[in-house]
Amino acid sequence: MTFPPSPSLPDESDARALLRSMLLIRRFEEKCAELYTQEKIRGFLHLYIGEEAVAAGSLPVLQPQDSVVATYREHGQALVRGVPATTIMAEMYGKQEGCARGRGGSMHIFDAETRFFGGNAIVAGGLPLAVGLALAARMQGEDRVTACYFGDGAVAEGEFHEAMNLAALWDLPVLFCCENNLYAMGTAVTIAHAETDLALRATSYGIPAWAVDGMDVLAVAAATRRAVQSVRAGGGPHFLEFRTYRFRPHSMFDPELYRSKEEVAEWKKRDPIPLLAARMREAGMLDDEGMEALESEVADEVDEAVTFAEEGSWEPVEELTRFVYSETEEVS
Amino acid sequence: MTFPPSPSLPDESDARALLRSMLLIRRFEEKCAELYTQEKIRGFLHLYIGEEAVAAGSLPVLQPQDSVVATYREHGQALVRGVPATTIMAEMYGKQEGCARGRGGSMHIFDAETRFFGGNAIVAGGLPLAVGLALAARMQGEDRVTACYFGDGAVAEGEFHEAMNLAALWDLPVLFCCENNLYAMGTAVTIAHAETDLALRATSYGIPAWAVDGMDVLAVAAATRRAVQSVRAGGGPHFLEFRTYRFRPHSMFDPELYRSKEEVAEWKKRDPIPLLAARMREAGMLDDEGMEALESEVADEVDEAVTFAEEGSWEPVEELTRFVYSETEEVS
Amino acid sequence: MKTTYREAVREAIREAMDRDDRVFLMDEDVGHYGGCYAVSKGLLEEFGPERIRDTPLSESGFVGAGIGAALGGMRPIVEVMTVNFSLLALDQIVNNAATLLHMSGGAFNVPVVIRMATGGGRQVAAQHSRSLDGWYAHIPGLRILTPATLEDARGMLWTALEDPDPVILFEHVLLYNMEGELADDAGPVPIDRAAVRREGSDVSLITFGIGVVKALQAAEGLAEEGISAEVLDLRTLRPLDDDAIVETVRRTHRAVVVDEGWRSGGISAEISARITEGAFYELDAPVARVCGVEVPTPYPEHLERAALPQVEDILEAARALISGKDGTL
Amino acid sequence: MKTTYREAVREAIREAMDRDDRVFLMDEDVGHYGGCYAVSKGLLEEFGPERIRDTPLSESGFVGAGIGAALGGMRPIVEVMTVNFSLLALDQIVNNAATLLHMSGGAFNVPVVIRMATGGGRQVAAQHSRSLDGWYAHIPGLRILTPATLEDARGMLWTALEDPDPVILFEHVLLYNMEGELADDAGPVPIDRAAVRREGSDVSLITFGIGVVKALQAAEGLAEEGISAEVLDLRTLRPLDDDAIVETVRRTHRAVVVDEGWRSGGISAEISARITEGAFYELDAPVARVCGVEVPTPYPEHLERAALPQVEDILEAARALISGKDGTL
Ligand SMILES: Cc1ncc(C[n+]2csc(CCOP(=O)(O)OP(=O)(O)O)c2C)c(N)n1
Ligand SMILES: Cc1ncc(C[n+]2csc(CCOP(=O)(O)OP(=O)(O)O)c2C)c(N)n1
Ligand SMILES: [Mg+2]
Ligand SMILES: [Mg+2]
Repeated sequence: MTFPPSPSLPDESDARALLRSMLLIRRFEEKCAELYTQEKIRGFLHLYIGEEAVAAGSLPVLQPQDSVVATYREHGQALVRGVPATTIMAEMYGKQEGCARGRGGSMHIFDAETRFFGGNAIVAGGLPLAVGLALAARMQGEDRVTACYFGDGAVAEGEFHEAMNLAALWDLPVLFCCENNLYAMGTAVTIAHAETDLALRATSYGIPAWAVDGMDVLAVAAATRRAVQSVRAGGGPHFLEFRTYRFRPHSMFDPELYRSKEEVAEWKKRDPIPLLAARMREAGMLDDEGMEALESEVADEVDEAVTFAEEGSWEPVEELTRFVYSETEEVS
Repeated sequence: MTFPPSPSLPDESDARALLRSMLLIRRFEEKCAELYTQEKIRGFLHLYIGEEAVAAGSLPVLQPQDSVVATYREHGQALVRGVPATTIMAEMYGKQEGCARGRGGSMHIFDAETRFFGGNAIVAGGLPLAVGLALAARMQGEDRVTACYFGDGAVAEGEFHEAMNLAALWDLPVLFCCENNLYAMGTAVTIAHAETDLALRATSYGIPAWAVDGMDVLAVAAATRRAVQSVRAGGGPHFLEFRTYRFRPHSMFDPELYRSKEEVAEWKKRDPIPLLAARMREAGMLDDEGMEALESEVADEVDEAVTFAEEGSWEPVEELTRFVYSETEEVS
Repeated sequence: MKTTYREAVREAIREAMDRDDRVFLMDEDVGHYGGCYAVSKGLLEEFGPERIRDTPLSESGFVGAGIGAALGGMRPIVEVMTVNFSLLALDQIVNNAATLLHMSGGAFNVPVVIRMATGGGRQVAAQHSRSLDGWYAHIPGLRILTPATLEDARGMLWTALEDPDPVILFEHVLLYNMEGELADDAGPVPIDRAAVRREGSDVSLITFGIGVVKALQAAEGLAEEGISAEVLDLRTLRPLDDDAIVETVRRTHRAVVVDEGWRSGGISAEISARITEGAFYELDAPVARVCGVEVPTPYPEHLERAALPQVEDILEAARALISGKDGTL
Repeated sequence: MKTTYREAVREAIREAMDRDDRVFLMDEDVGHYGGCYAVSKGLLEEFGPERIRDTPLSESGFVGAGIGAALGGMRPIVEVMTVNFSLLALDQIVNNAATLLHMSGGAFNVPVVIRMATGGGRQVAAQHSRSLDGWYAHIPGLRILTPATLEDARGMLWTALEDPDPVILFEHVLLYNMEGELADDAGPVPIDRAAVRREGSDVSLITFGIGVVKALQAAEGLAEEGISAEVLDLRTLRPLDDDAIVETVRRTHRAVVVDEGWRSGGISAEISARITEGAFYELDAPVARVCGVEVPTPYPEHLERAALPQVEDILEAARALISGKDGTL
């Protein structure tokens, strides 16, 4: 697929912020992979590596009052949204200092302060929630956009269809962010969808939708700005199909039988981080020193997160049955 | 909406068969309504009156080896498919001579001989079944089309989306027959669907789909012939949106608050029975005598059905727990 | 004031809409059609289509949207026409509504109220007659209410809306036409306690929903035979009021659990097990159960009657307990 | 032959595919990915993509298609990766698979087999750790199997495929790696009887699935303390083998039911209730239950451990029964 030419670079500080944000996700998750082999992180771990441009480009467009709904592959979104790396990492350790007190782990990052509504591990299960959040905003007269992230696989689920129709029918302020990384676990888009042009699926509900180069953080940012502006202005739901690729296996259990090393290598040529870095270098915004500075900033942040998680504490077993029901005065 | 000109009349015997078939549904159901007020028929009763052209025009196109899946508004389909009026009526009485031994009633007409797979009362619940029946036919190498009937309301369900995608993706021999009667209970199509052109919903999966004048039995027959021919020839799923209208309330409980008497009256001007009858008269295929003969044939058939049902017997209460599991030799 | 169960539910919805701007009602046909079982009739005219919101046939979608709206600060009343269709929304109810508070470590609670019609007895056959109230009670994170009286039909909804967590209200289809007196100032009622609807000393009839009506009739019949039956209306199936269950058994030493739901793995089994666990040595006879027969509900009247617990079945079970026929499977 | 539970399931699938052209397997990722928990690894290469059919993420759609294909004369094995996702297909399973035979008055039976991974213990948190095997057992029309041994993993599938009605097989995720000896000629096994996995005289441990492994360990421990525990593997949760349940209780007069599922309204309650009903006067103590704690499964190891029944919990419950501490809620 060919996309329109990439947007021009923003000013140096904005460009640096984008690069930093992608780098943070990358290094944070590389660390996660390492911690997984050390059994510090357990359960399912889904890495976002390769897809950083999507979160890094789209989330900064949102305002603090906006809402975010994501999937089990959500470390990137959480980091960019401003959930502290420390509490995310503590969550993955299962420590009570985690953003969900350790109850959820990697797949269930939640954070009230940044209106980060998960971390949902049922594919497509977050879409109706996003519709509801948008409905609430509309009924309350609040200026609030809900951004909802999901994969190509989710598009086949009935909940996708119902959510599209409701959002379009009720003209709700939702931005649907489809992260099309070409596979749902080991199932290629062509094996799962009669219509593989996923943006077309959305337009069939009358939702403005288009495909975006998801490896180009500037293209992601530009498309998101345009879409969010329109949603915020009352233009109803919008849908962006970010064409991207995950460089790593689906989860730590995936033997990657379904794709070739060559295919992965081919996509790595479009790694979003070097892609932006190269353009910044060309434009004289970045040199080796600058890159090193960024790397070291990011490394510090990741280290801090690990230290925070390591120093965190286990929730006492006596508290096991908390959070099944709310702790209101009457109940507790 | 304007449709292409109506097809020309077939020969007299075919035209008469179409007219007879619509008339049978009409009189049969008028009788049902009467029996309902007499409490001979109980529970939910959904009449097809007004929509007869759809069943009468489409079902004769099928072959005996084909399969049919319908909804709770299925008396018409069952009658045209060849389920005997007698066993349908007995079913509605709840007698054990009914086509489903009386276990199902009006909403659950089943008949193995004519491959009539219900009578499904969960909206859209029959669509995945139809996909599976078609898949079975394909895997067995059988020349078998599965025709699946459902309403406009069903199109909003997640199961609709999943079924469309599966059928298109796997290129299965299904004919989707959408009976768009403009309302799902009291909910107008415009209140339920972002895209009210329902045929477009199907084309968005790459399924050939078009709207048909569902009040014109000849148009229904012609469209179905074209579609079934293509499905049978390996052309994959097809989708017909029959634009029709129910003249009666949704069920016997419906106070019809959601539409005006004028709207109903307007549609009754396009009553499919007089519409065909008038054309046949014009063409000299029908006169008062012919019409009377038809009416009396049909009346006899309905009478016979009622007599059969009246004379039927109640299944002994001792058999209550039968048909929860199959009665194989080992089990019984 | 003379009223019906249906009107009491409608009045409860009206009151909630009046009291709190954040409340709205949504389901298929709540508005233009006039409501499933006519419960919401007239409310569209009163509150408009934003707050009496007709939905497409999309159970998973609009139940999920209700959960999302609750997360977003609203207080939605999501109706699902009947419990049968809620199977399409079960992912949202179980995986989201019941689980989000816990998964988020307390960060997000879900103040959604879901109302469903439940039960059989109207000859609408297998796909429209399920009694799954007790089945839902298996799920931690949910609160399950089964209003069986006009007071509860009128009063449980507001209390449910004030609850910070998801609450499901099951309204039995045969109760909607129930008529009776309701105090003019009837209002919110507590939802955490079972209620003794009739006192007795020989046997406890423990039940909920439509079972309360049938158990009260059975108690009348038993009284004529000289048997004094206590009727305990559980009111809330999750959490169960253990104290009330054990207390009634302590008083009568015999219990019949009445549940329209299927027997195996139903809430009746849980009540039986809890009595065993909490009052084993109080029992003069094993706990008896009168439940729905384990068959998809058949259409014909005589078979449907036979499939659902009837007053005679309760009478028989109570008599057998008293006369000491029991204890073998 | 040394093998694993995973390989035994795979071998059972392979055998079924070989034996009967009408058999095919479908689910997300059964083919190209190599199968959820690697169960179907290698089968795509062997049988091709028509019969090892990768599906889109459409649980309701492909489970419904499996039911339809069964109606159409095939013998589908529909996998649902894990029971958690089956909530999306519940309408098809309950309203169609379990009900069509009855609604059609016997005209159409549904010979579909549905396999799901179930259970917790892998730290995959609330939305991926549910144990709903017992919950499904509430539904008439379904047959619920819970293979807990290599023999049953190998042998139940074919018997299930020969059944004219829908059968659901629950495979506990922690069993897949279980290794052991399996006879070279291992094949189909009956699915209608519970099995005593260890004989004993003081207390019965009644359980299924992963519970069997834990109960056997507990029985070892109890033996060291001089307590003789019998372990009954239910194998089939619907229909329950009442005779076997009553017989074991007749032998031991004490029963502990072990179920990873949540306690309230779980199958453990049904077993307790049936013992009460069938063997009340045989009991020397109230039936005890060791169940999953009623909380969505937490992620951290120590909390997940505490949420699920462990060998120590079984030991404790058995000891308490023997020493006579019981009978209060
Ligand atoms: C309803 C449901 N079915 C199956 C799964 C198992 N599963 C987890 S992720 C996944 C693939 C999802 O693919 P996609 O939506 O493309 O997202 P990606 O992982 O590629 O980001 C599957 C099948 C699930 N979590 N939920
Ligand atoms: C899943 C589900 N939800 C709700 C209902 C209740 N209901 C029965 S028919 C109906 C309307 C269906 O409308 P449509 O599909 O247009 O068919 P029509 O009745 O017009 O023929 C509704 C809401 C149901 N049977 N199934
Ligand atoms: Mg993907
Ligand atoms: Mg309609």
